Amino acid sequence: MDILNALVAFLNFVFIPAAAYGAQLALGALGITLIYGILRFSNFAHGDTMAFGTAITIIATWALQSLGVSLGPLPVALLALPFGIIGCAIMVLATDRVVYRFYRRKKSDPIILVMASVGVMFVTNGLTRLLIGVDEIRFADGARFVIDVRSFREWSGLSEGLALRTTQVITVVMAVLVVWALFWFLNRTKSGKAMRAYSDNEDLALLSGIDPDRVVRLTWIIAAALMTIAGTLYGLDKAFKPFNYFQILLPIFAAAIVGGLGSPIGAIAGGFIVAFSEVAITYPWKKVADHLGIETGGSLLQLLSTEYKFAVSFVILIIVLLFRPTGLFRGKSV
Amino acid sequence: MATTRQAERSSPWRAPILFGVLALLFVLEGTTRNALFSGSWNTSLAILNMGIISAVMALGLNMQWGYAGLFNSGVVGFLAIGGLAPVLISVAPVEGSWSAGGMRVAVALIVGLGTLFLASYTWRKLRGTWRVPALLAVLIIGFALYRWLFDPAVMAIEANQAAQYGNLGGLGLPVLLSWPVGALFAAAAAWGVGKVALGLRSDYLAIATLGIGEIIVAVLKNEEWLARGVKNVTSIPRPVPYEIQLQQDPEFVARAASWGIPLAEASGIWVKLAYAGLFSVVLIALILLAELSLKSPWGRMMRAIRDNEVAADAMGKDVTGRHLQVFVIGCAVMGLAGAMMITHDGLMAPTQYNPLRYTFLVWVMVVVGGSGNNWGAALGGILIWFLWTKAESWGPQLIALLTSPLPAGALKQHLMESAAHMRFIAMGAVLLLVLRFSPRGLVPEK
Amino acid sequence: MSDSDPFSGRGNRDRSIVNPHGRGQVDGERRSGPVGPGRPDDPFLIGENMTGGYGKGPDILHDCTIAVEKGQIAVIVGPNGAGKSTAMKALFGMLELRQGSVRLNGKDITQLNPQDRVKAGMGFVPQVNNIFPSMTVEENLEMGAFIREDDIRETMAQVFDLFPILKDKRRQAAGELSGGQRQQVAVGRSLMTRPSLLMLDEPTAGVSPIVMDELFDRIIEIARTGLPVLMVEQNAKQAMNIADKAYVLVQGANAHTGTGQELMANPEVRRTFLGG
Amino acid sequence: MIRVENLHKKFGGFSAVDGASLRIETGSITGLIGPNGAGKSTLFNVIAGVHKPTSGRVWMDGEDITGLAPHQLFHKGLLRTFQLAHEFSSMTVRENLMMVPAGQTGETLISTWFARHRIRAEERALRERADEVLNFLTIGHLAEERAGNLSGGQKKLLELGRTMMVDAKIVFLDEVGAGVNRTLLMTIADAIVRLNKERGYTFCVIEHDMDFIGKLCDPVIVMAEGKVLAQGSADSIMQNEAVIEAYLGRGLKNKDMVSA
Amino acid sequence: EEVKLGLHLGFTGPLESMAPNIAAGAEAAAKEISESGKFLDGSTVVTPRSDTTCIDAAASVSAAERQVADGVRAMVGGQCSGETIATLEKVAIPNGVLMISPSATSPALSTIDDQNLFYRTSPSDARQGEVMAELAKAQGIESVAITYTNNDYGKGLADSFQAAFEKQGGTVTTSSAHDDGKADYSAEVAALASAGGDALAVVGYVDQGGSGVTRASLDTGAFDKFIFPDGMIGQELVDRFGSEIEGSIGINPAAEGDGRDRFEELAKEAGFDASGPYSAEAYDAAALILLSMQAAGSSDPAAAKEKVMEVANAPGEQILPGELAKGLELLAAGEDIDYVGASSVELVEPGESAGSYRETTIKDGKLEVVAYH
Ligand SMILES: Nc1ncnc2c1ncn2[C@@H]1O[C@H](COP(=O)(O)OP(=O)(O)OP(=O)(O)O)[C@@H](O)[C@H]1O
Ligand SMILES: Nc1ncnc2c1ncn2[C@@H]1O[C@H](COP(=O)(O)OP(=O)(O)OP(=O)(O)O)[C@@H](O)[C@H]1O
Ligand SMILES: CC(C)C[C@H](N)C(=O)O
Ligand SMILES: [Mg+2]
Ligand SMILES: [Mg+2]
Repeated sequence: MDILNALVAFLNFVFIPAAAYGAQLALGALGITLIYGILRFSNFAHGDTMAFGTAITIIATWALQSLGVSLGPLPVALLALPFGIIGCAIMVLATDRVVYRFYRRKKSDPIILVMASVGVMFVTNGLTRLLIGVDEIRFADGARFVIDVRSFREWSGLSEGLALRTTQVITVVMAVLVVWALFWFLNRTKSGKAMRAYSDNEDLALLSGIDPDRVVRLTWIIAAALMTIAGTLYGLDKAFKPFNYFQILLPIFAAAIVGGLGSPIGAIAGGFIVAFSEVAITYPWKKVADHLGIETGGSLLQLLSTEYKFAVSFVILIIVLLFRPTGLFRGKSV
Repeated sequence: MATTRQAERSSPWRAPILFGVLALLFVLEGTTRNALFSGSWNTSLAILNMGIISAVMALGLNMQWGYAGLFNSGVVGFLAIGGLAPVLISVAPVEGSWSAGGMRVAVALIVGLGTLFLASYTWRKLRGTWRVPALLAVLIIGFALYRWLFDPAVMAIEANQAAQYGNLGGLGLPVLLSWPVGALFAAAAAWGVGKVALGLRSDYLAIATLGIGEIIVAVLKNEEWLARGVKNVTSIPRPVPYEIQLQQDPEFVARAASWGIPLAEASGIWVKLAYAGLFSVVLIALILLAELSLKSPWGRMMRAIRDNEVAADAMGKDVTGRHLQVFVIGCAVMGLAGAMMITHDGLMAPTQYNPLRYTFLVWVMVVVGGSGNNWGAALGGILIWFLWTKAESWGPQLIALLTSPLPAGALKQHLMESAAHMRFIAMGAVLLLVLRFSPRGLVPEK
Repeated sequence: MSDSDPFSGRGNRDRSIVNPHGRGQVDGERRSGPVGPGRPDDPFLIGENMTGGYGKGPDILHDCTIAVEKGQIAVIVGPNGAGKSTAMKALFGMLELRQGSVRLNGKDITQLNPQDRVKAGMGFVPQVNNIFPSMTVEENLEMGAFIREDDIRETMAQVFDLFPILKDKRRQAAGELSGGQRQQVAVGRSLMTRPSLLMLDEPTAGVSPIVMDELFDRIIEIARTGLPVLMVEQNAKQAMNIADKAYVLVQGANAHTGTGQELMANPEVRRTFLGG
Repeated sequence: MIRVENLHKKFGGFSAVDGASLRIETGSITGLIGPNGAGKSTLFNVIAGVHKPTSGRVWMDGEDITGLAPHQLFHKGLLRTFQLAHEFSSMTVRENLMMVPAGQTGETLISTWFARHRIRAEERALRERADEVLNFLTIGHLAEERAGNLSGGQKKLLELGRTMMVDAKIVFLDEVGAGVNRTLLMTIADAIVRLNKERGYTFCVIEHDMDFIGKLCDPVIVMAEGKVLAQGSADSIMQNEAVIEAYLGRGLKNKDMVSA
Repeated sequence: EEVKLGLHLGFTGPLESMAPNIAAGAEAAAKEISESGKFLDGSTVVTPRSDTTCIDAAASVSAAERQVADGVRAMVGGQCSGETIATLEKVAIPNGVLMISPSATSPALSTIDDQNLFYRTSPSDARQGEVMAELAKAQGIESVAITYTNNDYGKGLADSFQAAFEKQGGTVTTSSAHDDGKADYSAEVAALASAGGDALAVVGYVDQGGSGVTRASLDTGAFDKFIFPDGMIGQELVDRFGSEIEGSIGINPAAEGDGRDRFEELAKEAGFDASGPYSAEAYDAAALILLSMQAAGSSDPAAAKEKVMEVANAPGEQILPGELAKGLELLAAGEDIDYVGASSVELVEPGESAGSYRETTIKDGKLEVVAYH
């Protein structure tokens, strides 16, 4: 019986990784949800645009690094983020200009925008690769760990180790900050309220003197910021590889829908639900059980093998939708 | 809406002309040799064959999207499950696999399905306090029983000649039989998905199919006992002769000589023509059946449902039932295409089932071709496949052309190396252009 | 949006990919043109000889003229599809006029887009979808005052005085209110702009008699403070009773014009448009 | 014909229908009125199967029809129109009618492939019937028009026409009058009376226009706050103090401010 | 004559980052031969590329069809086993085109009836598993956890390793797959950590999930000793993990001799990364094809295909990277050569690399060769 070791094993292998992953998903889902709420379509190009924004951030990071800039324990990429956001914003605004705006003016059904976003996905996909290639790129510098396994073991004398990466901390802190800022913006500022009004009723927003052009622009810029931040944090924590950003689309969508599309709180909750369930359901609890002195009889106590981990998010999704057809949080506050 | 009235008129010649252009592309590919075309009938026919299979895929998706507005984003999964059929039906049986645990697996699967049915029955029939505990009890006992039956059987099967087989093996039946079976597999999976997803109050089919597509592919990858998982099944029987056989057949050798075509090329063309014949029969039959249905009260009913579900429901049409029907049929057609594709490839490699390539590309085919129109979907299927294959060689050439004024250097080098990615850009551009200038597709619905 | 529309979605209602909620009909990204001079002795608002239709479609309005003076209530009636709502939209710049002009308070505003007309002092309450359902009553009113930079608390207090029920429900989402209450929110929202003109499209459609009376009472009060009110009504008899001026539109053209009482007295108008 | 017993319908915590009980007699034209938000449309929707009731039962001709889906009720002869017209806008007016009858041979896939002859014969008969209905409703000349292009009132006529394609027993009309020109509304009223007399349809009508209710309906049921407030002939209802208080009101207070 | 040698590799798709180095290897050989002027009486070699996508058999087949139509006589490729099999069966065999794959390692390729048209310069994974097991045991590792990339290569190698290791009395605590290019590997690492073991065998790709799993294992302290097979070995590995993986075992197909060093120099000149997986094998594949043509005295694959084994194996003078011109001369003179190349090519029946492996260990943050097996 060793509660401390069990707890540390749980924190190290389940809680910390899932929290960081959850924060990454939440940021991605937030972008999806914002575009869904205000521009009214699911943006399939989201993952690839995230990759694009991150690619620009990386290039800026390289530039900064070559100038000898350093942030001490923090990665220089944080400093490069604004460049990435600007680049990504320019890119999405240009896309809006040449692709989406046409359909918006035609008042075409949002599904056409979804189709167009598939086209944009293909193009962005190719562009990112032209820009930065297909290789995996690691651009995290600064200190790697806040707590590393070895020093934790030495310090605590426990047999289990605990690791906390700088990027994990940054991810969670950034996610909290960004989410707070977004909420503040949407609920307290005039522009934020205008965005909500536009999402609620486009024509009436117009009749209230709200400039739809501005709302759309603002939405894309915020979405670009969210996408770049999410992509960069993800890239810092794992590594940047264009192909992965297409793959991450799936859990992000699951997260956004579980939470209730259109609802920012939902997106965040959804991100964490998906991440925690993926890790917890496929985690073999044997180690924890061993520490607690529970006899496992050689079994790994794994509910589902990791090969099927993403099936978990979909099963959860279906269950949520069966009982709450609009998602956990009714999708309406954006 | 007023702006649309002009758009409604589209020339009756549009479809024939476009098909003519498409045919011309294939003829050019077969005959002329330049930067754009290879001038080989082998290439041309090879593209055509996969093109026809793509057309069948597009047809299936078109049924769901074009007729009923159902957004299926799991095309890849239904193709994959259809592709399982040739393996299970036509590959030679694996010795000892059934005695090792085949029967037990079958029983386990029946127990698994039975558990699900019993669970849904309990849920529907019971009320009050016992509902949840009873459901849980059924699920847990069923699951335990299933695992108890399933796990050892799978171990035994996978241990049986693991390097070469390790799977159940097929039945050794003619491979053509696997096509309808593939359709059935996909239909069964679709029924399950549709039952759950189409029943959700707001429609969440898109995300459910996206997930189920991934799950099906994951099952194919990981369940080795079924079709060797990622270890792939090769040498799946063909419904047409092998080139090598033809090359050794004196009669054919003589015939090739009389045509004046080199033997290897002739045999290739011959085999591909045979495939093209088989595939075309399927495609044409499907289009005919689909057209017949669409131009009758059934089609009218589907249009009414698509137009206004609530009103159609109030007018006595079982909307969910009909949605389920088209969803299942559409998936069956995709399953058929999946089986055809595996038969054509002679190889079952689950890792090839990538959503970018299968789901999204098939969507591009339908949208570009003209959703709601069977001929349009078929056209889109063949055309996009042609472009997709050709973009592979056109992309680098285009980049070479564009960069030719650039001085040799890192940038040029980099661009040249990335030329392969032009393929994605090209596909995206085609989709965006068609959406912009011919939003209802090349051959719009009437 | 009809289905043969090339930009339509094949009836797809999949909520995981599209959000049908709150979509608009009007192109909000059109830019305004220049403002011209008005004409002497114009009424406060006049849409003169308006001809136009939707998009590239046929003309809906044919040489139609609508005007309203300060402090008055003007009512538009007519059969369904006559173009009443279209005329309102034309006055508000939500569709392009092919001929004719709109002049407000001595200025020619034909080239302005809707946003700029709001800034020029026009307030409009559409026939349907006239609130922000997920925002609170208070936020709805704030949105009405979106273009204002000054302190809006006073105006809000006035609106609450006019519609006391809204004060109780200020923290509630407007979408949770009853039909009549929503109409009050809608009118209140347009008052928040402190408009110099109020336009209402069928404010009483589907509203119970008692609420209708209430709304008419409020409209009279508002008009008598000097704010001109232009409204479309199908509850024609009641509306005619309070109208200073009434227009009967048929197929996009003026068929009859006069004071409310005059038209009520006209037997042909009564029979063909007011339901006997 | 229809009996509703102690019906409750909750949305979240809010009771839209709160213990309503009422009867609709065979052959009557029953009016249903009440303040906005009284739960009239919700009651309709529960009876017509769009919503499932939280509790309570609905009976039709002695049969329990609670919770049946709309399409199932259709087959039992219960039809409804919508507060906002729900035409099939991309189809022609005639097609709108032709799609209504149930059990058409051409609606099963297999027969569309193998029973072309029978389908053709059936289609001919259907087309005749549709034209008959259109002429009855005075919109025969619009048969080939796209339903989406009809005016608001014509759409409401079309809704009514759909109920005539089959032998309905009872038809529920939700605010046919809202936003409809009064003169046209009287034409619709005539059509309703003729259907009631000539074909024996039972009607249940929601409306806020008291002229229309007064001309058409007997009895009239008044709902308020999810419950039945009063019931009786149109005249007696218009005299009922409670109804005046909750619904009808006493006319304008600011009459004096209206210019002469 | 201009001899066309197709480079049929996965330039897009999940292994897109590996392809350029492989192509560069092959191109280096082609260039060397072409520029020597001694190839088939002064013939030159061009290397048109085609994209296999690695996962899409259909796309790969049609791309190969195009290559054949363009007149390629032989191809270096395919890159991944699945797609290679499809191309072989559907294009190469029917058209009589010679194919040498640098990297397709699935055991299934050993049993295909290839009409002698298919060879590979990499060994079948069946052997690598055994070698891995032996090395692990020799290092005193008693129990391992295995994580493999979920494709035929990963699965096949993991299985053969597991079987061999258990046969030698070791325990495999778990063998589970990871998918390449996934968003997150914490679930996988958590599972591996819970199962435990003296070491973790990472049967994956160094610029794919393999690194992801390794990284996460190190970070969480789940494992600190690893066994890396061919897909993981490369400069990338040490660049990434350096001293963190001190003492881990690496193993990849390679043989003693200075062929590899020569190749690395050559690569440095040409400006590509020689330590990338299968880059050396690609050099050898291209060289073998062209040398066989030289030996056959014609670019006709039907003739060349019979010469591959002869050229690749002893007897004869050994040919290293950079010495291709010498090889050409010798062959032209009718002498026999034994091509060694960058990966110590030694082909065994049915036409694949014999499987000599190099054992490395990570010491002071560098790959250090321990022995050859
Ligand atoms: N967005 C639109 N696009 C094209 N045509 C339209 C549009 N809106 C209305 N119409 C057409 O314009 C004509 C006039 O419509 P309008 O809405 O102005 O009528 P109305 O007089 O307000 O009728 P109602 O009393 O039913 O509200 C009708 O024929 C209608 O079909
Ligand atoms: N889907 C829903 N979700 C939540 N509340 C609802 C829903 N539908 C109706 N309500 C609420 O139920 C109450 C009754 O609505 P209902 O539509 O039945 O009123 P009604 O009597 O038809 O009114 P009206 O005369 O204005 O049409 C209203 O307060 C309404 O806000
Ligand atoms: C490129 C490779 C690492 C391919 C792998 N050896 C395979 O056979 O699929
Ligand atoms: Mg109107
Ligand atoms: Mg109602």
